[in-house]
Amino acid sequence: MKIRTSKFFIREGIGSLRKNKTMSAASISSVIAALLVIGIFFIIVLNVDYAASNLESQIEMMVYLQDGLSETIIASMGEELKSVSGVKDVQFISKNQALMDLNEKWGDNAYLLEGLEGDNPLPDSFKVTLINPSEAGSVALSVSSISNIERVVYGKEELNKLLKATYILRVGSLAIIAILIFISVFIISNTIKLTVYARRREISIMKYVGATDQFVRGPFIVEGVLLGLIGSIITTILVAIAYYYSSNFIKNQMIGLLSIELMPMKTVVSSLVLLLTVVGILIGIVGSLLSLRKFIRV
Amino acid sequence: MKIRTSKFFIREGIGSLRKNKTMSAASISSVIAALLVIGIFFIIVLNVDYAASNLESQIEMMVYLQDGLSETIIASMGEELKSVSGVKDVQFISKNQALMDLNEKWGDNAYLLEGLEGDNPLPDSFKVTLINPSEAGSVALSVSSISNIERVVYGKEELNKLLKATYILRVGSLAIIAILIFISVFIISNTIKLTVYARRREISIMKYVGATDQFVRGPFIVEGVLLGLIGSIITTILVAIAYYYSSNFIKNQMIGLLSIELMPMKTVVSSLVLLLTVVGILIGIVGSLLSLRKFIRV
Amino acid sequence: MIELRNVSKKFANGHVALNNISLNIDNGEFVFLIGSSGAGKSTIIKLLMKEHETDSGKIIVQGKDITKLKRAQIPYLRRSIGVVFQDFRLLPDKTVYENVAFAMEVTEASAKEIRRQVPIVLGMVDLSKKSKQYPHQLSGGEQQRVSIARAMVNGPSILIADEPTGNLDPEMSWEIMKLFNEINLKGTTIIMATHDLNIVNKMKKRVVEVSDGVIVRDEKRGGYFSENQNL
Amino acid sequence: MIELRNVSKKFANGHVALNNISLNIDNGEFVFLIGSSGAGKSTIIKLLMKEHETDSGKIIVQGKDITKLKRAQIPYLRRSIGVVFQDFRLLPDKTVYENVAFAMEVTEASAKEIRRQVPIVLGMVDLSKKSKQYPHQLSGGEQQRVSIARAMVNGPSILIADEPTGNLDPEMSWEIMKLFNEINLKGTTIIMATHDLNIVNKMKKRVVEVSDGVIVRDEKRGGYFSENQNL
Ligand SMILES: Nc1ncnc2c1ncn2[C@@H]1O[C@H](COP(=O)(O)OP(=O)(O)OP(=O)(O)O)[C@@H](O)[C@H]1O
Ligand SMILES: Nc1ncnc2c1ncn2[C@@H]1O[C@H](COP(=O)(O)OP(=O)(O)OP(=O)(O)O)[C@@H](O)[C@H]1O
Ligand SMILES: [Mg+2]
Ligand SMILES: [Mg+2]
Repeated sequence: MKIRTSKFFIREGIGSLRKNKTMSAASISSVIAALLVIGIFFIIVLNVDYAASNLESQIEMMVYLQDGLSETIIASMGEELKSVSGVKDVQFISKNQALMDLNEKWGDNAYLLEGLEGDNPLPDSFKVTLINPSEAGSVALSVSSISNIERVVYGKEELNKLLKATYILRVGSLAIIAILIFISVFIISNTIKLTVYARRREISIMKYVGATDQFVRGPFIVEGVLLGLIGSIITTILVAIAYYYSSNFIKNQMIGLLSIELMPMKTVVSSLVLLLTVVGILIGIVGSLLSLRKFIRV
Repeated sequence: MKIRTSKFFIREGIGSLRKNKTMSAASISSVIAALLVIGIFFIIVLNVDYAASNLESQIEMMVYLQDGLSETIIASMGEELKSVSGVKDVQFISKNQALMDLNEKWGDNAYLLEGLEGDNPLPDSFKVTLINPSEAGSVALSVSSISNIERVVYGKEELNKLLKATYILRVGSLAIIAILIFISVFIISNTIKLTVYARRREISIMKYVGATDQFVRGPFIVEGVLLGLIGSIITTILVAIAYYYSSNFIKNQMIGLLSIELMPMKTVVSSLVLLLTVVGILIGIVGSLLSLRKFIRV
Repeated sequence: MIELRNVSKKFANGHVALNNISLNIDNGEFVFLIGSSGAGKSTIIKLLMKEHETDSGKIIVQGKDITKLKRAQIPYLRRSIGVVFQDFRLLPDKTVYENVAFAMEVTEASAKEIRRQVPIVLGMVDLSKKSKQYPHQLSGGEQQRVSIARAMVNGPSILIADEPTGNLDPEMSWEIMKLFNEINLKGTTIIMATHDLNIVNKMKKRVVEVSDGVIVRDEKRGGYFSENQNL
Repeated sequence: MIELRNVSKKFANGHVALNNISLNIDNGEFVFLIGSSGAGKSTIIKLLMKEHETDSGKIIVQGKDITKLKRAQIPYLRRSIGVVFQDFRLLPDKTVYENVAFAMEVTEASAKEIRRQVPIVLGMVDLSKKSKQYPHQLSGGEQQRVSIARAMVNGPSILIADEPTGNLDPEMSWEIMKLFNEINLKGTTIIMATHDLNIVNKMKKRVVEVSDGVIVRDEKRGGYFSENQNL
């Protein structure tokens, strides 16, 4: 193919977008609409996953110590704990601290603790956070082999529940985004099919005056790329704006509410640009080529 | 308009769907895809709302009684509580029961309660569930005027958090479904626009041989109705099947996990049928008419 | 009666297709519209059926100034005029029969009437055998005859034919001319744009010659060329 | 050389358009294809350019049996034949200039060549002034001439014209025929389906008459009618 021909394809592709205004507007806006659905869902999934990871990382393991250990022993135990593989962080909580925490936590029922101050029955402890909560079992096993430890407690059931819940959330949201991507791809390629259909006569004329299949396809590929590119750029901008405002709204509403954080704007937008551009352009091209097949055979 | 003409419209509308197979297939499947998005989201929103209501209804108010009241007084107090407006249900919890509950709840820390059995410091109480959790404040006020009551406790902060969380969930999911309905409507009407565009020449020919606008529109309206109808029926079936399987999956995964229930199949499907049919047919008709306007003016 | 009074038409691209033309056609007349390619014949026809707006001047059809016609009235004007289009304008998704029937359907004619009338006109243009075919399955001349059948099916009081024999062989052209002559004798006004010099010369009807958007000749019983300037 | 050997064509609807026809056309010949409407003239042309598949028989164009041509080779066959289509087949979104240029673009001709050649052929068909117009802004005859210009622009060794003067006035028709004669004298084989009896009678070229799918007459220097059977 000569350079001149590529230039012709580009000129034709752009020209066709410009000349068929009704059709271009309809198809680009359908592409935008479909990508928007992917975009919105992608953001929701990203945040759900982010929140799930956040929640999971809040799972902690309590390591209760035997009574009356010296500070040096406790310090060296802390070091030892930190070196256990799978442990992210270790924090010491003295028995006094523990009672104060309990006091605060129980609130209305705290009067039950009255009188315990003198003879605090609570043990010293380490609060251990884990790199990967699902490894809690094996970490607990390693930890309990350390000497001077009374008990290791990590809310096995609670953890399992949480892991299961985040699993359902992740699977569910991935399933939904997969369906939505499928639907969007479908809609975009259908839209392209209709625009090609509307030009079936022109395609046959081109063939009748001696154009090769490749020559007919060229401008459609260019048009597909442009369609996808324009669609994905506009969609990314729309989603970024929407995310900016809605994340602000949610943040304001949620002050001190849940320990859920939203993903930062930059991360979201940069992954979106990539996803949408690839999806948009790919469907633009593939959709054009597939739809052409039927009408190009004359 | 004569009956004969309506018959002609119906015949033409159906004929046009059948003759333009490529176009009909593309547009119906785009309608299905777009309605599918609405359908999936509608179900998610229904269930989120359902879960939120469930959670809210689990909010309860504890009414602690003074010590040493006779059973008859307690019984009459129960009656009195039930009659307070805004109260849904009242359940008596004796001080022994309360201790047992606490024992169970604290699990690992229950050894702290050892020795309390003899001199149980917990009071008798009523557990009050509310019709509308947001009325908790006023209910608490009314309740505290009843004699022999020590304290009314209802986790003001917890309640506020929950209400706020369900509010965000509801607003968020409504916003998303509104956006998705908008997007779907947009995609469907764009699809219709493209099918009308592909037939612009035919439309002008009809006008040139003396057809009134109404006469050209007739078959398109019929076609729009059919498009919407077929699309919504297929979508409803698809969504119902998907809901059946995925709700089973979620239920299995969630056994004993969360107190969230899914909405029953029947409720979901019946509201879906209505929503999708209305949306589908309406867009089918309105979309056709709007798209025609440009080409009918010859 | 059809009257064009100082009619001009300038297209959006600036081309002046008709420049201040005036023309009177009585009821029941048979008029050939001739002139070189691009002279403005089709433009006159398109103004008569309101396919284009007139820029200035008046066009009176059956007593009404159609340049002032409301949009909703246009279909009724078009029904009273049968038009054979130069580019046929058949509906691609309809069979020959349905294409002709469609012109009756728009008038809300009864099913019975349609079933009676359509086969008659299809027979007139010798297309009875092709009634179930779609336009893309027809030859050029067959498509042209469908367009002729459709123009005649409602028995319009005015028949306008734009180059109706361009794709027909001489015999078939004569058949069509006989047909036109017959309905003309029954009172239908006929305006026919044509390049067929044999037809014009033999029919000896009124000839209106358009050149570059103006009427340069109007003869009661004229030939294709004005003063015997043969090829 | 073009050779049809026992060629038949039956359409999907069962209509037999060509029934075992054979025909030899030498390089540089000028052949009129005549016959009544629906006889099968366009079908012959469409088989030559592989718009339809041949049912049986062989069609040899420039030494190759095109009935066996691979799909990928068809465009090259079509480029070697310039075709004036009965229904014009102009690209609606391209101007007159672009429509003609397109036939050169597909051959990957250089920009310079295109800029040189297109205005020349547009001049030949008297459309220089209309080069920037879109097809819908042209009269019927102007569209037809664009189709003629496009068929000639690549200087094909075979020119096939299907009713190329159906929308042209007699003078313009003669201009076109002079053009065809010129390129024929330069060696181009010309096959022209036509209904124009004046042209056929005056040109005195080879006449092949088709009737109901069979060749009923093939005269070296014939007229439109075989034995003086005038209208
Ligand atoms: N929509 C349009 N926009 C611009 N110019 C136009 C338009 N339609 C027609 N014209 C121009 O107006 C002139 C007259 O066109 P018209 O179709 O009336 O010619 P005609 O006499 O019918 O020719 P023919 O015999 O070739 O059909 C032509 O030069 C044509 O190019
Ligand atoms: N695609 C098709 N399917 C079925 N029948 C067809 C098809 N194309 C053409 N025919 C029929 O084949 C016959 C020959 O058609 P063709 O177009 O070759 O005629 P023609 O000689 O060119 O006529 P004209 O002078 O009217 O153009 C006609 O009767 C036509 O109806
Ligand atoms: Mg004209
Ligand atoms: Mg033909």
